[in-house]
Amino acid sequence: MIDLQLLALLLIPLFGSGMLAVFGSRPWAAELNSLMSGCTFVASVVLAMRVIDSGPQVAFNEQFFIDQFNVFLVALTAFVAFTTSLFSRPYMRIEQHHGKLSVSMLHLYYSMYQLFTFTMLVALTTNNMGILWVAMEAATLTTVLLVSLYRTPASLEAAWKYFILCGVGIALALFGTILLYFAAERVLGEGGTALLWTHLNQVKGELEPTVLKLAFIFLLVGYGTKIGLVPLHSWLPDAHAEGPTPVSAVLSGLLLNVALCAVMRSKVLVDGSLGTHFAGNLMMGFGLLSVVVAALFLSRQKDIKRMFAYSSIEHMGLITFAFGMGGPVATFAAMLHMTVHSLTKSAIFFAVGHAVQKAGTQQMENIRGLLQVSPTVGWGLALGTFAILGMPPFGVFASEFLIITTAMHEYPWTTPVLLIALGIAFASIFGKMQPIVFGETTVKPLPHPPALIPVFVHLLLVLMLGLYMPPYLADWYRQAAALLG
Amino acid sequence: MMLTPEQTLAVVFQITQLLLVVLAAPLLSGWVSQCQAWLQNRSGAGVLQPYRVLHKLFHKDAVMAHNASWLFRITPYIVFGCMWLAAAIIPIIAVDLPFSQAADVIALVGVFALARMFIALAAMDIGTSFGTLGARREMLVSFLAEPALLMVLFTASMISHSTQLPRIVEALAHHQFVLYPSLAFAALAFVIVLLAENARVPVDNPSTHLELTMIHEAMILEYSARHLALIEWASSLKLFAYISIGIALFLPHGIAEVGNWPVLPLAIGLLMLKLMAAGAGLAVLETLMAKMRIFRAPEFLGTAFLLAVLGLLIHFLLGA
Amino acid sequence: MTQVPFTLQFINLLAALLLLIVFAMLAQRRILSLINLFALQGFVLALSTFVVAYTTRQHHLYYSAALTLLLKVLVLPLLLHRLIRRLNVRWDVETLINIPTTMLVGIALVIFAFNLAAPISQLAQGITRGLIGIALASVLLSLLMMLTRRKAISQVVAFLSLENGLFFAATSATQGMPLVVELGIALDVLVATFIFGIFFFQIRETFDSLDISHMEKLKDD
Amino acid sequence: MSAVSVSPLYLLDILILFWVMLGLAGLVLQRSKYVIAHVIFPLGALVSLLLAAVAFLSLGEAPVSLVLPFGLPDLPFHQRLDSLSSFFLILLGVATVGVSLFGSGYFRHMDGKTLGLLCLQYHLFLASMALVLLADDAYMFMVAWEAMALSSYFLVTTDHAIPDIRKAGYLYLLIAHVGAIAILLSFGVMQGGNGISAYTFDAMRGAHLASFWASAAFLMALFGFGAKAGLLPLHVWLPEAHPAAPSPVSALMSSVMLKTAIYGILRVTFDLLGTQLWWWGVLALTLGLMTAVFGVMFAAVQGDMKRLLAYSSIENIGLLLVGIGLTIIFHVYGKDALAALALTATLYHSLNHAMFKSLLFIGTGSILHATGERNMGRLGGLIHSMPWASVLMLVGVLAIAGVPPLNGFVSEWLLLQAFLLSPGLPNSYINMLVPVAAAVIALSAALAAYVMVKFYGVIFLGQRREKVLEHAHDAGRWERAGMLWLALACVGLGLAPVFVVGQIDHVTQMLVGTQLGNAATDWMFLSPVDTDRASYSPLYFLLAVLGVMGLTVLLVRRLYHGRMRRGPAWDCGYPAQNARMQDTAEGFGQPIRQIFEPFFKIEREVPSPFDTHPKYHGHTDDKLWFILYLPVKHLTEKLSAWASLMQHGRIHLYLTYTFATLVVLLIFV
Repeated sequence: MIDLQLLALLLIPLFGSGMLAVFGSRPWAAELNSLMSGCTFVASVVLAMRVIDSGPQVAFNEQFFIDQFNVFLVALTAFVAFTTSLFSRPYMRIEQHHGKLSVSMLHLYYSMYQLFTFTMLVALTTNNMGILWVAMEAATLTTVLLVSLYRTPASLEAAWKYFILCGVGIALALFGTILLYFAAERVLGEGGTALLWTHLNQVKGELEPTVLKLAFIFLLVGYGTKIGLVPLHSWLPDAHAEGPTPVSAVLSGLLLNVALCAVMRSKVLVDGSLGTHFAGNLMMGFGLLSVVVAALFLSRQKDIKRMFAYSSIEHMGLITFAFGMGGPVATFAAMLHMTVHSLTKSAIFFAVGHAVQKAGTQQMENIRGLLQVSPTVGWGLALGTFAILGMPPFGVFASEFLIITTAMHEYPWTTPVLLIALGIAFASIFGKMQPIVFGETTVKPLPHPPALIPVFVHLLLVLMLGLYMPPYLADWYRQAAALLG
Repeated sequence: MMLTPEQTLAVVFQITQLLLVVLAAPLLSGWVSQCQAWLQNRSGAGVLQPYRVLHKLFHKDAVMAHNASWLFRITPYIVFGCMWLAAAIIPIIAVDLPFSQAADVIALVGVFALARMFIALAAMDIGTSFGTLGARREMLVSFLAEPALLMVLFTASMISHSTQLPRIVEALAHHQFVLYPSLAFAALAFVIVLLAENARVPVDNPSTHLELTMIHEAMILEYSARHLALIEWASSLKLFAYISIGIALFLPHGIAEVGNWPVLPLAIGLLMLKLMAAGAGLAVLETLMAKMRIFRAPEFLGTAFLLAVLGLLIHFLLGA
Repeated sequence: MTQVPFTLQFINLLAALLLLIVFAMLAQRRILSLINLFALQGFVLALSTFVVAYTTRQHHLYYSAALTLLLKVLVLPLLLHRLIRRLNVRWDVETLINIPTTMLVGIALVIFAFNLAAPISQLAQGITRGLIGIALASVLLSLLMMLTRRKAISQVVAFLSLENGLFFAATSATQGMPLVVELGIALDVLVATFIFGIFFFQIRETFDSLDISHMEKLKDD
Repeated sequence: MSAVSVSPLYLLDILILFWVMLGLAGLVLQRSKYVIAHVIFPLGALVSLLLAAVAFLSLGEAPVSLVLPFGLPDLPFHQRLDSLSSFFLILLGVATVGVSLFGSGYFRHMDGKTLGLLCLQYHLFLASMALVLLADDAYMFMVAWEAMALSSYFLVTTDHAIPDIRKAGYLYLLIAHVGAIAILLSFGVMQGGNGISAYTFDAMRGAHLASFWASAAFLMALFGFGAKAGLLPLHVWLPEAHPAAPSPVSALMSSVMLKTAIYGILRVTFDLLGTQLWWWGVLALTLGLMTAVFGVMFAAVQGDMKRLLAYSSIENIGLLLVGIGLTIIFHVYGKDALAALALTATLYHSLNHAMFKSLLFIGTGSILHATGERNMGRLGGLIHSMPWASVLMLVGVLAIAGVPPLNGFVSEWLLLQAFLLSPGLPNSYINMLVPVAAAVIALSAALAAYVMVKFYGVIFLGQRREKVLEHAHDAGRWERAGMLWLALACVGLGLAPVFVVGQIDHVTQMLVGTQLGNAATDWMFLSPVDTDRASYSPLYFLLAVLGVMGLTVLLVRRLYHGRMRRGPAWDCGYPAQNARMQDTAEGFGQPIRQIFEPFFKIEREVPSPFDTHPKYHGHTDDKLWFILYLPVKHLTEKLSAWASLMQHGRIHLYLTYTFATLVVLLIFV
């Protein structure tokens, strides 16, 4: 039964990418894309229901494993992927209309989009650390193609850097995985089971600490590159700025989460085996560094997408920090922050996408007075910005509140650092955003009507999470937090 | 409500003082200018001159600028009323004045402020450059003089643990000649404030209309006839009030006790002497000093303010 | 028995050879011979895998040995050869920092890697003693190579040799990962190389050179 | 009490919800401006009235609390209504009645879209302020607090086409946010026990902090709330933001929003923190004094009427803080009667300030309407064309100048009484501080009178400085109603101090454990401690003044034949006098600028006597901006420039980062 549901979840996007590989250049390819993503979302919801009812389970002779933690990410991923596909329909049309994209590029885009969804879902649901690695690599490869979609020199450069840096990172992660296996096979014996997370999790007490330490360093540096932790983040702003906006949205909204999930899986093992807080401390250190440095970067940005890319680094740092702290509240907060960040950030990117299309440039000093031409885009951007800056009553504030308050209790000295960084980030982004939204305008109307339903749906969800969290959702998070400890 | 004999007596006192001050005030200013005349060996216009002036003004036709508004017209009455009230609530003959229950020293300062604001506003109402100039200078002087006065009063009320003039006077009058160093400072400050607030040399000169120097006269330039009369009268009341405050604070001795008839004539006689002495002193001061530039005035008053604060501090230090 | 079995000696020899090849690549200026060295490295890798398979009697290791032979010795080198012929970029590759320095750094890295791996090697049972260290060393060296190269292709070759190092770790150090994983890895490597190929052409036609120093436009300041 | 058997909190929440509804309705009904202006805003005023009424009824009742099913899963919204919050709710309600009434006339002329949005923001602003006062846990407080900041930010930037207004909004929200961060930190220090449920105020009340941490919490709170209140040196946003907003909004911000900050300080200091330390009081006192003098000094040199009022708000906040400081000192030294007196003065003054400041601000609003001019240098003589506005504004001016018998005087009187009664504190330094403080208070009060004479005189009196002013129309019906309401409030608060103090007693009882009561048996006499020490009866005072005036008028009527004619103003023999020759606002402020020269950053160009087209230009700036704020800005910029060297564009560099990270980590394991 669970096999079936999982199969549905995984096969729909795969099948979709196949279909789009064939029909990608048809006029209705966009609709097909959205349809497929929609089906994926439905499947993910079904799966999530199942897991919430009857707890963690394995599938396909233990190659896949679904618990509250990753099923929550699965649902989130599927949902954002769905809304993004809805957004990308008119967006890509407009790009085509502006002559930035040819039909063949669209073709590639649609099929790769589905394939990318597929790889992410695999990476989330797999139980095998090796397959996890494979899926991550595959996700990298697909997104590289998506980032270089425009074939402009800038996009090419961005894609190249992305490719090389993440390639190296991932390779290091593979070494980590190998070390993990090296440690595991001496407990679990050779063969298949030695890489299965569930088994590792059971025997984590007996695993060899020194090896696991080494393994975790490689895994952290490897997958950390994909999370975009400073100083491994260098690829991230370029890739976000130069790729098509829907890709930026899914990159910072989803891929980063997936990589973080991988790190979390390894953290659970390592700290379990060491019995110390080694992995947690490392993650906290990286998280703190990322928050501070990203905040400093923010104030000098000229390109709007680049700026929000840095803000993604900042928030990922915050989440990593929270996961590193551990404990029910912090983990809960981290997952909440994952959710609200994905929703808000993708919403922002949607709005930014249309703003950029209207203004015809990504340079912020040339985007002015959105409220005058299209109030919806303007308000979407303004509210999204305030949400991501942690202004109540939006949900981002809720999670930040939880994280900071926990930090005050656990590691008081970190809170001033965090808060100052957040303050700097606030000053920078808010200062840049105000003239973009307000004031006199330079931007022009669009050929196609923009799709802003996703923006406001996301923002409404975030708002709701800030004011009222449905009990079942809270329980879900709690269970997941309990799993991660 | 039913009044007890003491209360009726108090009310009687209150009313007598009310009438007495309003009638006697011009006399005092007349006396001051007469003394000045003598000091400058002029044969002055006589002590009753102010009454003549008032009488004259009350029989002239009023002229009012086209631009004058209702505020301009009601101001004289308000100013006069305030000053009259102020002069009436200061215990000079007898201690128990029922009304000083309602308004203590802080309120007294408030009354002066009220009058001042109205007269300054009225001065700005016509919109001549002189009016505004006068108003500005008046406020400039007062924003330093008022806190100084307040500090002086505070010193006294610190000593007497009360902000009600009768209590203060009682307290000061009954410690027989205890020397309060703090009060010495306060007295010095008070004299300066008195000079400034009553538009006297060296801050102002009531008897000239010289544009560069005038303050009070510049404000009331537009008033004529009955309004001017009221204003003049009010200013003489103000002078009277200030002097009697000085007397009440610094040499209250010999003031009549509560409901103590026999000493009353004596008290009145004493008061007369005190007032004459004070007036003469004022005249001497004015004759000795020279008018100072308008921008020296803040420094002058600043000194007063500092002296007053110093007095208060000393009281805190020595408890005396 | 104190006498070390022949196979183990052989594997150690191969490991040493691998390290040597990596050094050679690090020192190599000419791109053509760089590719050849890469092919040789692949061959050594395949051989060692085969030996391990033979000693530990794990059949799936034979598959992966064959796979390695196919992919790393035949397919990729051929691809690369065709690429450089098509892009005719057979000229020398100049390194960013001069070779002796690179070498010294490399040796330092090797020592570092061995020290790092020493505790682990104690745990390793059977044949794999000390191989982890070599694998780690070659990984770090390949990374160093990526740092020092300026041409896109040589960077990719370095990347691939890094993968080789990993593979060596996977097969020899921990007698083979599960087959699924190895297949997946192999597939990824293949796809990656293809994508690299596509990129070369695109980079070439946009920057009309494969010199990465053209791609330093995206920055903050 | 059976009348309010249902907990008043429910009623309040319903009313607040109703506000939000009204706002949304306004957003929906963008089309019909008439409805928004003449239905929604008056309804909002009605809601305010009811809110005030409910709060008034529950003043002095036992605290009631309520847990709403919203908020964080483990920390749902806690609400609590005690005397402190009811008092400030009354303040909020009474002030906003007037402002909303005024608003319904004032906003009439906007275009529908803006009006709809503004209506939403306005009512959200009101709702969030009310929620701040009701919040009983850190999360809800922060949410309401920031929502308040955000909505007011949008209100401030209503006409965002003007760059200066955007700048003002930016500065405002930024400082508000920094303040919020500080508040959050102080809550974090005060948290009771562990776990997220430690963030309810009850838990904080329970937590007994070491004096060090208590001080940390207090300092954080003082910083955070001070940033909102415009406390020196965090005041820079205030004179920018308040003028930028539409007048009713400026009124709300100045009169109510600043008071929420005062509420916060009181809440933290006396309610959440169990104990206080004497030096907190000294700190608050000194800061307050500096703020007061600074504010009134800058108010004196302003040329823009709304900026002038904004600075005067800074002054009043300073006075309030002085009161708080005194209260702390007295409370610490166990002189609770005095503490009660000082606290009463503080609360009374915040009530007064709410009334007259909003009156004055909306007054400037109707002046703006009539003339479209904010610069006082172009106004004048409005008393002729705007009779209503001029009379009502005069009330406000006299009240804020602190002359009897209006309300400003009462609180000033109480505060000074507190100073006069203070000697006998064990700490001699504080004893020295007290008289100086009293002197400074007196000084700033006198300066306030100066400022207000300038304000009223330059705007309403004299001749019209511009031709257009002849067509200035008086305030409309709704505007008049709003101003009248507030003016009446001023008079009422001035004349019935005994009653008001009686109400405030509930709050002092709650915060410092004693109440002032009224020594005088007679309800006419306010006498805080004892009738022999001090007493004040505004009613008698008023009667006396009126009586004496009436007498005078009668006498004059009797004596005088009453002939009067109009003539031209006396021109001192210089016939060519015109309206431009009156003092401008700058001219009126010039002496102050000269006296306090060192405090200002003055730049001005004075023409030489031989200029054919002489042009005078003077501009006074705030030194603190240059001393404190710019350096921080530059530091951050330097840091970020430094950081961005990291992102250098060269892939080798990036690979090196990875490599280095790896090696470093490997070494340190």
